Amino acid sequence: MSDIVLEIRDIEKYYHQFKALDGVSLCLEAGEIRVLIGPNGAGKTTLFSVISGENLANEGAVVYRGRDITRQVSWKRVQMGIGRCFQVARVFPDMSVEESLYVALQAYAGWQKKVRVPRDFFRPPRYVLEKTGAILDEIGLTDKRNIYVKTLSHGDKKRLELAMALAQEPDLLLLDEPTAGMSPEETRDTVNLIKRLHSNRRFTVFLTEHDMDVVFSLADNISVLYYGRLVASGKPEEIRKDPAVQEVYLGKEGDFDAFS
Amino acid sequence: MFRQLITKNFILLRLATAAIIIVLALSLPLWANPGITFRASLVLIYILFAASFNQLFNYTGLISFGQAAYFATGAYVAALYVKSGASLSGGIILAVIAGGLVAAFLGYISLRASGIYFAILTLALGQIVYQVIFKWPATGGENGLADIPRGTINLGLAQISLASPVSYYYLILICVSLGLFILWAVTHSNFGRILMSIKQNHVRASFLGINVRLYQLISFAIAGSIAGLAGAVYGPLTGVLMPEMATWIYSTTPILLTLMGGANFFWGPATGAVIFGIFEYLTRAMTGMSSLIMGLLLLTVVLAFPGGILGLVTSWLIGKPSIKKSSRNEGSAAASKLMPGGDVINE
Amino acid sequence: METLFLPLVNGLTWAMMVFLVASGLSLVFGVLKILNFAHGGFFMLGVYLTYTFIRNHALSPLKFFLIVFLCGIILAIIGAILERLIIRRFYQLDEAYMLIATYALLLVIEGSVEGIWGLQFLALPSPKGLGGGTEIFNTIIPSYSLVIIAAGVAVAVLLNLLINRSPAGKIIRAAAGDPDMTSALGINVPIIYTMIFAFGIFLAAIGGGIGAPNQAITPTMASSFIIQAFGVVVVGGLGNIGGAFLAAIILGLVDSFGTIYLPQIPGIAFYAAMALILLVKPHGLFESSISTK
Amino acid sequence: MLSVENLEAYYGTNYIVQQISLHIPEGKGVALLGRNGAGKTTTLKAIMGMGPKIKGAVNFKGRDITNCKTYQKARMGLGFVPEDRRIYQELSVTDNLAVGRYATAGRTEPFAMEYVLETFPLLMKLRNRKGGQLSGGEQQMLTVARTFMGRPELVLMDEPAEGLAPLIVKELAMVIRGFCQKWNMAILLAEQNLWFSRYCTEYVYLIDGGKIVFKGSWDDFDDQEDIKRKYLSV
Amino acid sequence: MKRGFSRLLAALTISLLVMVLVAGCGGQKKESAPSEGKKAEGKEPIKFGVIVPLSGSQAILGEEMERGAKIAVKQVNDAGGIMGRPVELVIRDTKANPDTGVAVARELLSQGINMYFGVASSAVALAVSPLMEKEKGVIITTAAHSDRLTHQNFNKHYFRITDNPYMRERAMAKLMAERYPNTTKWGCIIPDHEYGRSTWDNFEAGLKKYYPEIAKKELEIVSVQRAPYGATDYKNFITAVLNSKAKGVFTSEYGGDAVTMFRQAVPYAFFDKIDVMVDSANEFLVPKAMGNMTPPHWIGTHWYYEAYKDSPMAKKVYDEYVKEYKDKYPTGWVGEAHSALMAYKAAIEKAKATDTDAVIKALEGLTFDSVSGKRTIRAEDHQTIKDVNIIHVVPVKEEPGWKVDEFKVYKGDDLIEPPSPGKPLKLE
Repeated sequence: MSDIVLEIRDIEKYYHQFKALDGVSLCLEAGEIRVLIGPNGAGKTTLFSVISGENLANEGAVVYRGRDITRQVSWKRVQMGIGRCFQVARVFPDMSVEESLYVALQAYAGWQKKVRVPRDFFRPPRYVLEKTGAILDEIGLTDKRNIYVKTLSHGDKKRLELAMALAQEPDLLLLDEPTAGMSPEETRDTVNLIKRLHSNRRFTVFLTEHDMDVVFSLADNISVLYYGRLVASGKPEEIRKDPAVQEVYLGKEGDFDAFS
Repeated sequence: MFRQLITKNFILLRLATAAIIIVLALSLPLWANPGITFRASLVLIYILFAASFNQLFNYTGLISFGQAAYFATGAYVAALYVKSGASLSGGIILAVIAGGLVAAFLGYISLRASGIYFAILTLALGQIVYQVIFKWPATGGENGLADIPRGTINLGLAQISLASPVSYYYLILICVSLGLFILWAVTHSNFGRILMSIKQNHVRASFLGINVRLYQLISFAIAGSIAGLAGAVYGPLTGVLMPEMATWIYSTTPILLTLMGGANFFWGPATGAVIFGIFEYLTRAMTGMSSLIMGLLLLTVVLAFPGGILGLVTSWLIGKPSIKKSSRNEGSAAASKLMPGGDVINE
Repeated sequence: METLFLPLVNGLTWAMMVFLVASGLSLVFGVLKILNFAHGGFFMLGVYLTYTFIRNHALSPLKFFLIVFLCGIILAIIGAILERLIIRRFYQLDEAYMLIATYALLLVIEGSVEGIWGLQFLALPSPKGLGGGTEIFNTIIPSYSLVIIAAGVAVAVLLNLLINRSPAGKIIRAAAGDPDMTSALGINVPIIYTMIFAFGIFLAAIGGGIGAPNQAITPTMASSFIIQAFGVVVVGGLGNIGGAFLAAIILGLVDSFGTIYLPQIPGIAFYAAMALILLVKPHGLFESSISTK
Repeated sequence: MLSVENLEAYYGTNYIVQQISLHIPEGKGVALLGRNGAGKTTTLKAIMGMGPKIKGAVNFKGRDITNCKTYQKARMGLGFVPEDRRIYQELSVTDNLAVGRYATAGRTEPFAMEYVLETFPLLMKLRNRKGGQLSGGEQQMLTVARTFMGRPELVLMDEPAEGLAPLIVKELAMVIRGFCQKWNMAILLAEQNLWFSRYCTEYVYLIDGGKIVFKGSWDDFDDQEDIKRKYLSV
Repeated sequence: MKRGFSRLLAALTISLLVMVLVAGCGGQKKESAPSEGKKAEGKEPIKFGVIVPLSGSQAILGEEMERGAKIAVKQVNDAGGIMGRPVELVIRDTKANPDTGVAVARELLSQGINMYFGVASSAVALAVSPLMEKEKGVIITTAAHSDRLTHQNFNKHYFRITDNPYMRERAMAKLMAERYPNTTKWGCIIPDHEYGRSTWDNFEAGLKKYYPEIAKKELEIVSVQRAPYGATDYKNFITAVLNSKAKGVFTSEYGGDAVTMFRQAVPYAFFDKIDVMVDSANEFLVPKAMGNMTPPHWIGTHWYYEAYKDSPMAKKVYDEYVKEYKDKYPTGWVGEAHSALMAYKAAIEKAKATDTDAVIKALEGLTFDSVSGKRTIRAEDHQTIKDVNIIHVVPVKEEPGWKVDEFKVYKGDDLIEPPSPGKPLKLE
């Protein structure tokens, strides 16, 4: 079972009396792209928060590479290799693109002990400078490196957030609706970017998505969450045909003439 | 035309301003009378005190309402040390350490909360420091400490007496410059950049693997030790210390100096302290009206130029609005997002 | 019996005194999300204004409370004007600006009180029949302490009814939780803000008026009350009036029993209890009950 | 009923809506299509006066309401259903609905609570539940019902179908259409879901990059395959 | 509209600044009291620095001192000044804050002013006194009561014109033993402060001396209540004193705290249940605040004008005060500030010089006329030997609701402690 990256068992999460997650269990295998689908408010973001440590589960366990991290604080989980991007990009509005990456890489360099204090006090260490260029190239933001983040377009902000997450060399990347709010071209680019990063870096990707085109073009496996419960998990074709999923989420084919 | 000229030579202008200020600061005791020198010494101390607050406020995104407690801690530690017959330089070092330690301890507690709760927690803990100073016989209790000597500074070859206001002014100038340099270095370093990132979005920062609480705590401790440094040179200047200097009322001083000068600028607190010092000097004869005048001044400044004096000057010089709407992260500025007409783009 | 009962009543009196100030503070925070330093100033203005009308006459309780109410109304109008002219401008800026602006307002109020009423200390007679003591359990309790306790409880109950039971309460909670959406539903939110601010001032002012016969009237009384009220509001949970009520009682009793059983360290019990509670529950005992966000 | 002329809306220096004109006839439905970021939400907010600074003219029932406050517009009969379902989490379902009543102030009588609850049977059973305890779909129903309580003459709806399970989308569409036809309400519906839009409205505006790139009836729209492909990736 | 308001504010700020600047510069001339003395004109004036608290909780003391000083200057100038030179005051606000106190003193010192009086708080006095020593100035304080000023922290540049707690409390204890020989159970409510404790220790020492001596009775201390400084609730302390069955109660709570304490004692019928209440130092502050609620009690005061009806100087000061400030009850601080200037006048005329050393020398051992008769400044520790005045107020029907029905004057010589500058005060 060494190829299980993440295992979550019987997670329950309450907000006051409201049960956001109700006994969710699932396993992620190393290197797969798993897509989590479900209606808004189904608990997708809550599940991500529980995995990444932003919120703690009320019941159940989160096991990452054999280590129980249910109660671990989020920054330690990041250091263990769990990266996360948000539905609405969380970035540093008053910094430039380049500076944002400096921060991200500096943090990584810090816990990887790649900083030498007196020399690297004011200027970013050489590692950071080199890596910044590499990541900007990889993600395609090189021409915007000196632009203030708050003036970036929505799509670019999400890409920058992804770049910052990449700086941490994640082993498992959680992406919350990576294409939300993007134009078709941007969506296409993002899908390609995720595919490219995945094949280069061989990490595990766990993402939520509404756009079914994106879902079916990316997913190795799909899980369906419906109001706190995991209804189904499996290969895309299985999910498409699953009667339970059709009933609660996808609908039967031909139910609607247009679905966008 | 004029603006263009200034924009073009902005760096030159800054250098010139810096040169003038340095010359003024260095030469002040030579032309000013001892009264003004004393007030200038106080202003210098307040510059450092306020800058220590802004290290938290603008560069870390924390509002501390207990800064006076660390200032007082430093002041008392240095004063007690000097009163025991030891040299002031040792007292200053001890004060820096003590200010930092107390701040680290209280910061550790306060950082459990965030936003306005953090501010109020620092206030409450600061009041406890005040109560301790007030009740503890070793600190002179409610009577405070009097007759705090200045002593001498040993420079190896020569002993320099600090008794005269002029030599003590230079000692303060050195300490304050040193303190400001430390703050400047911290805020402009890689470490400072991480603090800035925490201020702008602490959730993202922690999802970059940054131990947000630890960084905030270190920043809090640094601000505390710098406040302690400012306090250390304060006691021997006035010769007395009162426990009241640890109360929340005194903690408002650095806040108002900072906001008056311009919180978004490193030199904002300094500007605020200088302007305020001049203002206080000019109104010294208007006895009995200080709170009314202070309140009106403060109110007009925050209402008419919320970017502070430096914000006003920059927008006038380079024609750019300088008032940044707070880019503080969601945690503490939840309120501003909820208000009608907030510039929050939801698209 | 007596050794427990007396500090209990005294603690409760103190608690309700502070709660009268804290209730408005908490309400204003719950709706407008601002922590108002000037609140203590309006408390003091309430005291002085009431004094101006009553001076040294012992009035009948009815007249007395009518005057207190009237002073509350007058100051509420002033509060509404201030909200329109000044406070409104800070809603979108950082909290620190609001804190400093209201602190500046407090200084202005203190200065004005010195200018208008002078530095002289003053004292207000209790209403007729309430100036003496009442015997309960063989213990003499100042009658006016009971009035203050009753006033505190009444304000707590009425505010609770207003916020949680009345139609107006629904609108207030709606406006507090989501002002944008609420105005899109046809509700004039800025007016609600003004009214809530004014109502907060009204509470502060009648708190001052009711408390006046219990206290010396001095131009510096504002800051001593505001800090205690801040403590109570924060311990109770910002924006939670019930929480403030409970916190006032807890801190009041701690303070009262502290002075009796820990006379060596008077005054520290309040802050220590406050810090202790916040240490365990950094965001106060309860969540905001007003804001529905 | 509503006419918008040369509307520009911007946040700071960020022009999001550029010179658009819209006309909504009385009692009819108009869909405002466009992908994310095209300017749909900003257009609705600009009409409602909720946030962006605006230039241009907005007329409602023959009156210039460009500079009216949001609540005044609501009281004139403009209803708004936000995209992020901003229900009051701590208020019960009926209390949420009760707040919606005030939009009728001085204009007409609000609907009876019971009537609206009957129209939204899903809410009937949940009437005493707190808003925060509802599921996403139920919350969306409540948002729509709350706006209907104020008896608007024109409802601006911002992506009501987004993120809902397809089954709920269907139910919502039927309720909205039925209600609007019965009470002669006009709709301006910003959507990405073509099925939903088509079901509830008669006319289409297509917006992209803050500009109107197409307007016409649904039949006209269906003829324009290239436009659909270009702007909606259908 | 928003823009307009901001502009209006900017304009307001600028005009405020201009106003302040003008007042600040113009104030230099205005601030000194008008020198009306015709005969003294033309000569260079003698300037005195008056540093008093004019804002904050002690402002009320500072205001009275300022009034006393102004009256004194007017009288001196009308009478031809000091050695033919007119007198001028430069008044500064200490804000009851040591660093502001030092700042204003430094400022005036650097303008060449070497003679000062005023100061209410001991903290400010403790800060300013060493400064005077260092910068060759001299200061006479008109209220600071800490023993340390004339004992362990003594220096030659500091003088105290007022009676000290040792004398005052002893006099009051003596009065109690004489008047209330049967009141043998005593208690107190004092602020938990060095000042509070020292007043009580002195009073207690006095009681223990005079009750066996005069009343021939054994004394019992039944309750000592120490309240935190600035408390808003005294009911627990009040009931504790009542429960202890104390018949005589002493308090040195001061200012607003005292008024709160008295006010909160009323509902308990506190003053009916005890024989006597003694307030150590609040002058008329409590009666003026309480009006017709004033309980009968004894008050220690620096100067009670009625006691010196026969002294033309006292009468003149009183009349001037009533005329100028429309108030019939000047507090002792008026008299102390006046006396401070009288001491300077006498010293300068004796020394025929105004330089610091000469003035200090002349002040030491100086006997001079004041509003409360002859005072002598002790050479050893610069403490003034003067009368202690104690007054008794009772409530009355007519305005202002209270009156002084009785007063008592004790000579200072019999009461004062032996001088021990440089050493802490010891109570026997």
